[in-house]
Order: sequence, then structure tokens, then C-alpha cells
Amino acid sequence: MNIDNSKVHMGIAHMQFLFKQMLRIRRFEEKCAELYTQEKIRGFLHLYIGEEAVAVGVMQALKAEDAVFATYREHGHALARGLSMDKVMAEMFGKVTGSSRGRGGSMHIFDVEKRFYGGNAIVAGALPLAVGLALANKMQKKNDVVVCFFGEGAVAEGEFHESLNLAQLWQLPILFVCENNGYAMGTALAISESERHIFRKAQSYGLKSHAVDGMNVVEVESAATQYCQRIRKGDGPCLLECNTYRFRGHSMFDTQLYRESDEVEAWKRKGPIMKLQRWLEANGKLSSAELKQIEDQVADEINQSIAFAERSEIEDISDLYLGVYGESES
Amino acid sequence: MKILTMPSFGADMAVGTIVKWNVKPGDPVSRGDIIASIETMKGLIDMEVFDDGIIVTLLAAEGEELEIGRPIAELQLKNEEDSNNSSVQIVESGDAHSVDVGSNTAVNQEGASNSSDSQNDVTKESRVLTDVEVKSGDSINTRRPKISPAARNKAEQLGIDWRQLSQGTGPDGALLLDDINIADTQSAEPALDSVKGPKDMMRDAIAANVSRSKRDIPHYYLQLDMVLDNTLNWLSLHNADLPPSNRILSNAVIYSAIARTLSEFPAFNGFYRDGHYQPSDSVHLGNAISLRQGGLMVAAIHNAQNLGLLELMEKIKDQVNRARKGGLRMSEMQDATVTVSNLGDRGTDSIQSIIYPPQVAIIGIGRQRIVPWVIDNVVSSATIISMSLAADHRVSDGHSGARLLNKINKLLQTPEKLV
Amino acid sequence: MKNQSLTYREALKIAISEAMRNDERVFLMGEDVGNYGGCYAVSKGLLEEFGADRIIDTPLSESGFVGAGIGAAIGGMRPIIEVMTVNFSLLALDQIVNNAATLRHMSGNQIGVPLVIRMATGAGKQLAAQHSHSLENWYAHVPGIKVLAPATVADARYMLSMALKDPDPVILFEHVMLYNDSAATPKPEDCPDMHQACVRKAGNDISLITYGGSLSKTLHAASELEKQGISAEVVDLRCLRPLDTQTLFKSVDKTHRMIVVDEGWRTGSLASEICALVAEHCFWSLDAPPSRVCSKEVPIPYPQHLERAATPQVAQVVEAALTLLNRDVT
Amino acid sequence: MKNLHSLKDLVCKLILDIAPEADMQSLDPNEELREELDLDSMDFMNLLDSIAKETGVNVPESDYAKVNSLQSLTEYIATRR
Repeated sequence: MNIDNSKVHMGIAHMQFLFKQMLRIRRFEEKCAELYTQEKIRGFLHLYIGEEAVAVGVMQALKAEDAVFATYREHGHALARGLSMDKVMAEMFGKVTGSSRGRGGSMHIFDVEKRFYGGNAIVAGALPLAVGLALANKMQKKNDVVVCFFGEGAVAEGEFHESLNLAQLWQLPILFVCENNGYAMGTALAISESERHIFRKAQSYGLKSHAVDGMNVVEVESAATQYCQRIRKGDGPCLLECNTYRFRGHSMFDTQLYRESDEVEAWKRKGPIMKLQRWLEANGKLSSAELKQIEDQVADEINQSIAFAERSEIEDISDLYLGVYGESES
Repeated sequence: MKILTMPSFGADMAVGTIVKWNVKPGDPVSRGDIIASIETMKGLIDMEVFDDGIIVTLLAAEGEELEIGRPIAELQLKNEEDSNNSSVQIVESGDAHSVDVGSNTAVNQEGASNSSDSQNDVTKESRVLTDVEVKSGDSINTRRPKISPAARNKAEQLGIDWRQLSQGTGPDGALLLDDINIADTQSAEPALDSVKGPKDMMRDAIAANVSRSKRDIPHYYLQLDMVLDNTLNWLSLHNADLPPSNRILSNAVIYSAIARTLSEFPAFNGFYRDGHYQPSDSVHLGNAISLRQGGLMVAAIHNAQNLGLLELMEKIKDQVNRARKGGLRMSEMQDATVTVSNLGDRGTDSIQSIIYPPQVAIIGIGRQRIVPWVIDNVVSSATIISMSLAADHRVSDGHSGARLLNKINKLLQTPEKLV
Repeated sequence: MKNQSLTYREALKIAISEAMRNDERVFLMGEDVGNYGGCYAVSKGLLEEFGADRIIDTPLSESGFVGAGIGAAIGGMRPIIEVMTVNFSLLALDQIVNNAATLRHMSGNQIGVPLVIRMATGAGKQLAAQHSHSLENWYAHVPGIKVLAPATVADARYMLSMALKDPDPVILFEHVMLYNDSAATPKPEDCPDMHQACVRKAGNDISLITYGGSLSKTLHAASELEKQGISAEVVDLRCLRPLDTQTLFKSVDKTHRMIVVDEGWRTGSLASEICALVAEHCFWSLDAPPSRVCSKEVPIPYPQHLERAATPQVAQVVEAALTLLNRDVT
Repeated sequence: MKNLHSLKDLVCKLILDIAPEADMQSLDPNEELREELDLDSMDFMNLLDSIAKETGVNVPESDYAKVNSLQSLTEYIATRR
């Protein structure tokens, strides 16, 4: 079943905007890879290169008040949701000016003002949280959507099944977005799931669900927009499965023994940015000068975020206990 | 010119080996190209270049294992001045100002800046105490003298009353095992080295002993004046033509009389321990020797009741000299069954002494003095000494104490029998 | 010469393959143990040697595959289950505590669970709070399971075969900072019985009790103390349940002072249990309060300087020892 | 007649053997020796013993009263050598 995206009118300016958003994420992630090899970023680093269309597409369907839950592969979602690149970079440098005072690192970026409830290092760990927030919204009669991103690896966790059941059972305003990139770290979907079509699992719980080409940002945006409209009307939870692919390893220390390089090359040729760029250029909507200007703007923003992170302070050790417990509301 | 360095792919990767170069000097490269494959413990990982440019030199050979951050190639950036291409010049490794977010040095490398300083680890007084920071002063019994379990256990084993000991060396003056060990060695065998040693330690030991005695032993006191003339006259006759080294002092006669009498009064010669009394079948007469620089030592004359006057004299002389030169043997200082305390010619008329636990009696001898004395209803003069007896009322009573003193006095009147 | 030394990771791999060659019933199951070669590269190459029937990659279903491992043990196999880290084992706690630990007793001694579960544990790699837990004490609390903490290459090499012979479930904790350690190739006699603690360094003035990842820091502290004329004894617990109290009491009775170095949080920790035991059984030989150096009671932060401030370090152990010995802390 | 002065030095040395901490310089030669230097009967006997060995002069108990100061003791020895 394919959603007819012609109904969703896409202006040229909007297409250019989508292109810039994806390119911005791509260049940011490439710079992070470089910074990691120079030991500026430590811990684990999971890059979003190749999956940019999913985050950028879905975020267009959201309002300021909607909430977002992501995973440890979250830089793209954070940037697409509008978090400051300075804060995201400073967080990975472990600086107190980072989105989480430098305490979380790449996998734990938070920004409550942007209603971005962070990454989560535990696979499927966030699903029950998202269900809970949707329950709270429903109880408080808020007409906001909660979007919960996760990889196909999460469907093997009990929390996936428990969360979908609760969402459908209580008719909660939640959009589950499964970024199916084919591999849960080193284990292919083919050798870990009996039913490989994730949207069918959701349908079995009664959720409105279908799959889209995760490399096509327009298709992702229109599907997400339609599901959010349904949810805001109170028609219950939906699950959008985006078939996509990560062009890099699971994390930086990954020899990728589990997949063939020509498979990677094949997917690269269907990359989300390249696809949109060719379409825009073919329709005379993206000159090489405009492209250079976009690249320069993106490079400046990235360099400025690195300078910001470099000069920021690290948190003082005496604040170690700050935030273990909160102030009780008097 | 940009230096390419051995990349780090993970926190626990310390070194990498270039298995294969995909480029050679002069080759143009663009961002994202894979220029080499690196062998790590997890297997081969591709190394990409992050800038467009031309490879100038390869600084590392294939098969060469290098630490993270070591230079491996030089890259001439495409049109060097091209602003959008050259990223902000990230000062290469070892840049001073960039904060070391985490060089992959060994975990226990204690960089001064970030070594945890536990003194001020909780300066911000968070409302909820997350760590149970019980200040030591909070415990209620701060006033009670403190002693560690090990120290108290040892003190009780040694019969030392630790409450009397002065400040310990532990926190807030708490008494520790060493403090008890010192107190113990010091009161048991004050070897000369302890004399030469800190005098306050010796003082502490005496303090501990006499305090225990005064508190635990119910003393009763008796005193009898004894005429010494017979003894003195006998002595001057005996010493008349003897060189000083062979002369006998009056003390020897008095000690001999005491020792022989005590062998017939078992209630005054033995040990009182753990609630019951153990009489001794021989009299080890403790001779309290005052030391020239102050302090006191008690040396026991073994089997004094069997020694003749001459032998006894030699024993006393030898002990006094050795005591003053620190040569007393451990055994001599530990097993006295009764003690004689004697202040000598410049003492006082009499002396009431404190018993040395675990003994049960102590005899005090006042100075020799000439006093008016009535003999056959006629007042004349006599040389006398006042002899006191302090005894443990748990073991003996005044009646037998009086008989003891009278018997000693009787023997002093016939010194010739003591030879 | 290469074959003269062995890394902790290689020692584990040799132990696993030796066990599998010697006993058909032994197999290895866990996340990414096959194709990926193991998250910490312990099982790299085993898939090629033993095939997919005995080196089994599992979906990310910790409760599921740990429970299945327990079932297989009941069914006559001798499984080695690899739960990638103690952080993920929380999803399998129910299976371990309510099934593995309880079945023998609850079934009136009919059903045994001869199973080994291996988990990485501990902090030190800047992986932030969700990936840096030290929860050995949770498992050491539970009667019915045994808990081991191999801290040396010799223990890594030979403890596994002892654990496999045990009729009951044994959990083997491998601290993440140990995998790269290397030592001269160990001999069987270098590894005493798995239940015994081991005095790694004899001393008279103070007993430093520790295990697993903290052993090297404690030995380092002991050598620092040696320079200040203090002879510290270092006791490696090796077995966290049941505790070898005989070795523990013998040491404390000799030195009269004790510090436990434990990377867990102090409240309800293994260190608390050891202090209680010593207070109960060595009270009369204590010349100073039994003390602990544990992690600060905060979620472990990402930046290196805060992670170090939060976890026990050499300097703290030295300082604690000096305080206990009434020496001024330089 | 032996030089009185050197004899006095000898006596002082012998006293110091018995009482090493004695302060001979400030000792008044006419004062009562046993009182000033706190010598008990044992010390005094040892002193006479070493004088007998060093000088051959044997002071009988009956003459103890004649030798109670440094001066009188030295003169007593000098007249009998």
C-alpha cells in the first residue's frame, strides 16, 4: 500500500530546505568521525550517515509542543528537531555547555525546551517512556503527538511488544517510527526475526501501520504528516516503518564483518541526499553556486560549533552530586 | 599542509597497524576516500580521509604498528587558501589549550587537574544527602575515652587498666594497640633502655600500676618502731677490720629479718589474681631501687629467706649497681612476691607504701634516727627505725600483720642468728 | 615471543573453545557472539571453528535468550550465555533470580541449572551512566547462584572450566578495562579453586580487600604505601558468592585494619557486606574502623574527569589507608 | 706529700663513677658530701671501696664522721698515704 504523496503539496523552497537539513546532518556526522579518530570525542559514537531522510522527513510533521524520543544514533534527530549544533558538539566534547552539561555524551542528548527527551543507550529502553508520555498527554487532554524512533533491533525486546499493546489498548497519541536499517549491530534482521516486516508486527496489535522508502525524504514526510493528522484527531497510535541503511559501521569500532561491501555501495547509490540533489538539479532548482553556498554555510556552522566546544569549560568536580536528586516542590 | 595521524576507533584501542595503503605520494584524494586499511584487535577497519587534497608523503610503512595519534602521512590540502574547504585549523595532537576530553592514556594516569580531590568532593550542600556523610563527631559517646576493640582486648589480657592511661595516639586521643603494647612492655620490664628511653613512658607505667593498686586493693596499714642498737653494734664489730667491699650494711640485716619472717607468714607473700590468692612457697624479696636520675625499679632477691647475711649483702650490692647501669634481668624485675620500700638515711621517719599488684603486702622502712627511749623505766636514747606494713585486707588482717612486725623486730635484736 | 604471553581476552577465548572441544553439551549463545566476533572480540573466530549450531547469535532479547539458556541447561546442555554487559542483564534479572537461582531449591532438589553466564562490567570507558554499571553485588545477594570475578589472565583462562563443572548457575564478571591486559601464559596451578580468595601481596599493617577491575588499582596503591613504609596486604576475593571468609578474617586478624575497594556504589554494596562480616567476626582484632573506597553515589558521568572523580582511584585508596593508620595525608 | 690538688681530682673522679650526674664544680668542698650529692649508704660504701683500691687508704666505719666533706675526705687520705 503506498500513500499517494501527490496530495501533499511540496514547494520548491521546502525541497531545498529538506536538502539543506539532510546535508547539514551528513557533514556534521562526517566531522564527528574525524574528531573521534583524533580522540576529541570519546566513548561510543553511532553515526546517522545514510538515514538522514527519516529524521528530517518525520520532524516536518511535528509541532513545537510534540515530544520526541530517540536512540543512541540520535545526532540527526537532535539537529533535525532544531537543537543547537553548538550544544550537541559541546556535549560530545564533555563540556558543561553541552546539551546535558557534558554528562551524557553522544548517546544521551536532551533538550526539554525542544521537547527532545533524549537518546537511550538501552535498546527499546525508550518505548515504554514514550507510551507513558502519550498517556500523560491524553490524561491532560493535550492534543500533542509523541514520536518514538527506534531501530529494527528493538523489536526483539519485550518492551516493543508491551509498548505497542499498551498504546493500542489505551488508544494513545503516539507515532512509532522504526528505522529499519537491516542490522542490529552485527546481527542481520534476516537471522533474528521470524517476521521481517515490522509494520505487520504492529498491525497484529491493531496499530495503523505501513512501510515507506526511508531514502525518500518526501515520502517519509508525507506519510508522517498523514499519521500525525490521524493521531491528533484521536484515531489512536500508528507505526511508520522506514526502510533505510547506515553507510557506516554500527559504531566507530566496527570491522563490519557481518555485511558485504558491495551491499553498502548499492545502498549508497540510493542515498537520500544524492537522490534529492539530482532531482533538484534536474529541475534547475539547485545551481552549483547555490550548492556551494549551502556547503559553505554548513561548514561554517560546524566549525563554529567546534570552536564553541573547544573553548567551553568542563564541569567542576564539586558539582558531581548536582542533580542526583531534585528539589522537592515546597 | 595537514598531518594525517593513526586514527582511534575506540576507547580500548591503543595501537593500529597499517595493513595496506590505497594511495601513494602524488595521488589526489577527496573527502571520504578510503586511503588505508588498519589492523586492530577486532580486525580490519577502513581509514578515510576527511579533506580533498594530494598525498605528499607516507610517513608509516605497511606492517608498522603505531600508537594512536602518531603521524602516518602528509596531505597537501586542495587550494590551500580555499576557505570553505580547509576546516578550522584544528591544532593537531598535543594542542595545549584543547581540554583533554579523554586521551586514551591508561586509566590510572592521575592528571593533576582531574585527580579526584575527596576533601571537597561535596562542597555544594545538595538538599538531599546522596552519600551517607556521617560526620565522625555525630556519634553520641564523644566524651567517653575511646579505645579500639583490639587495644581493649589486649589491655584486659594484660591486666592493664586502660582508663588510667594517658591520651592514646589514635584519632581524638583514642587508645590503639601500640599504646597498650608500649604501656605493657614498660610496666612489666622497665629494662634500662626504657630508663634511658622516654621517662614519661616509665612515669605512665608507674602511674598505671599504682592507680590500679590504690583502686583495686583494700590496703590496711600498721607501723612498729624497732630498736636497732643490737644490730648496729654487732655490725661495727663485724666490719671493724674489713675493707669497705666486705662490710655489711644495716639494710642487709633488716632485709634478712624480713625475708625469714615472711617465710612463716604466707598470707603476706604471694599473688592475688583473677579473684583468688596464691601464696608463694619462697620469698622473692622485691627491693625497690631508686634510680639516680629519678624513677624507681623493683628487683627481686630470689629465695631471700635462705640467704646468709654476707650473701644477701652481695646480692643487694650487685643488684643496685646493675640497676643503675641498666643490667637487671627480666626475671629479677617481674617475680617479686613481696616488696620492701626504703628511703634510706635521708628519708623520712616512716613511709606508708602502695602495694605492687599482684603482690599482697609491702614493707616500708623509715630512716635510722636516735630518739629518747625508756628501758627498765629509765629514759635513755636508742637508734630506731619505724617499719610500716601495708597489706591486702582481702588476704590478711591486722592481727596477723602485727604478729609479723613483732617477729621481725625480735630477729633484729639477735643479728648474729641471721649469719 | 608472541606465544609467551596471553591477553585476558585471548585467555577467555581459549577457555571457551577448550570447553567446547572437550564437551559436546557446551555451546556459546549471546548478542553478536558469532558474525560480529563478540562485542569485546572474545569470541572472534569461534563461529568459523564450531559453526552456527554451537556459536549462536541472538536477537536483542536478553530475557528471552537468558531464559532459553536456563531451559537448555535444565534440558541437559552446558550453555555459556554471554550477556554483553551487566547493564543489559537487568532485562534478564527475572530469569536469573526467579528461575536460575531458585529452581533447584524450589523443586525440592530435583532440577539443577548447570549454566555459566558471562557479563562485562564496570566503568572507565566514558560510556556514561547506562553503560558503566558495577552491579556484581546484586547477583552476589542471591542464594542459589555463584558469582566469580576473574581479575587476572590466569583466572580468565582457568575459572571457566571450574564454573562449567559446577552443578549450579555461575555468573562470571569480566571488567571492561581488563580485556587488553596481558601476562605470561598462565599454567593451571596459577588459578586456585574458584571459591578461594587469594592474597596477591602479603603485608602486615593493613588489609586491602578488592576484586575484579579494582585489583590493579589496589596493587598500585599498595606499592605507593610501601614507599611510605606501610606494608599493605592485598586480598583478591575472586569469588563474590560464596565469600571466602576464612582468608578474609585471617588477613584482618593479622593487620587489624581493613579497607574494601569496590567500584559499586557504597550503599548496600559488597563492601558493606564485607565490613559487616569483619565487624561481626574480627571485632576484637580491629584497631581502626573497617572502611570502604567505593564509587560516589552518582550516575557515572561521560567526561573523563568526572568519571574518574566518581570511581575509586589509586590516590583515594592511599589516602584512606594513611588516614586509617593515623598518618597525615601528604 | 702527694700534691693535695691532684688527690682532690682523683676523689672527684671516683665520686663521678658512683654519681655520674653529680655537678662537682658547684660542689662546696666543705659541705656534707652525702647530703649534697644524695649518696645513700650503699653509694658511700662503694666510694670508700674504690678509694681503698685506688689509694690503699682504708676508712673504718668509726672514722666515717671525719670524712663527710670533700675537703676532709681528701685531707684524711693525704695524711694516711
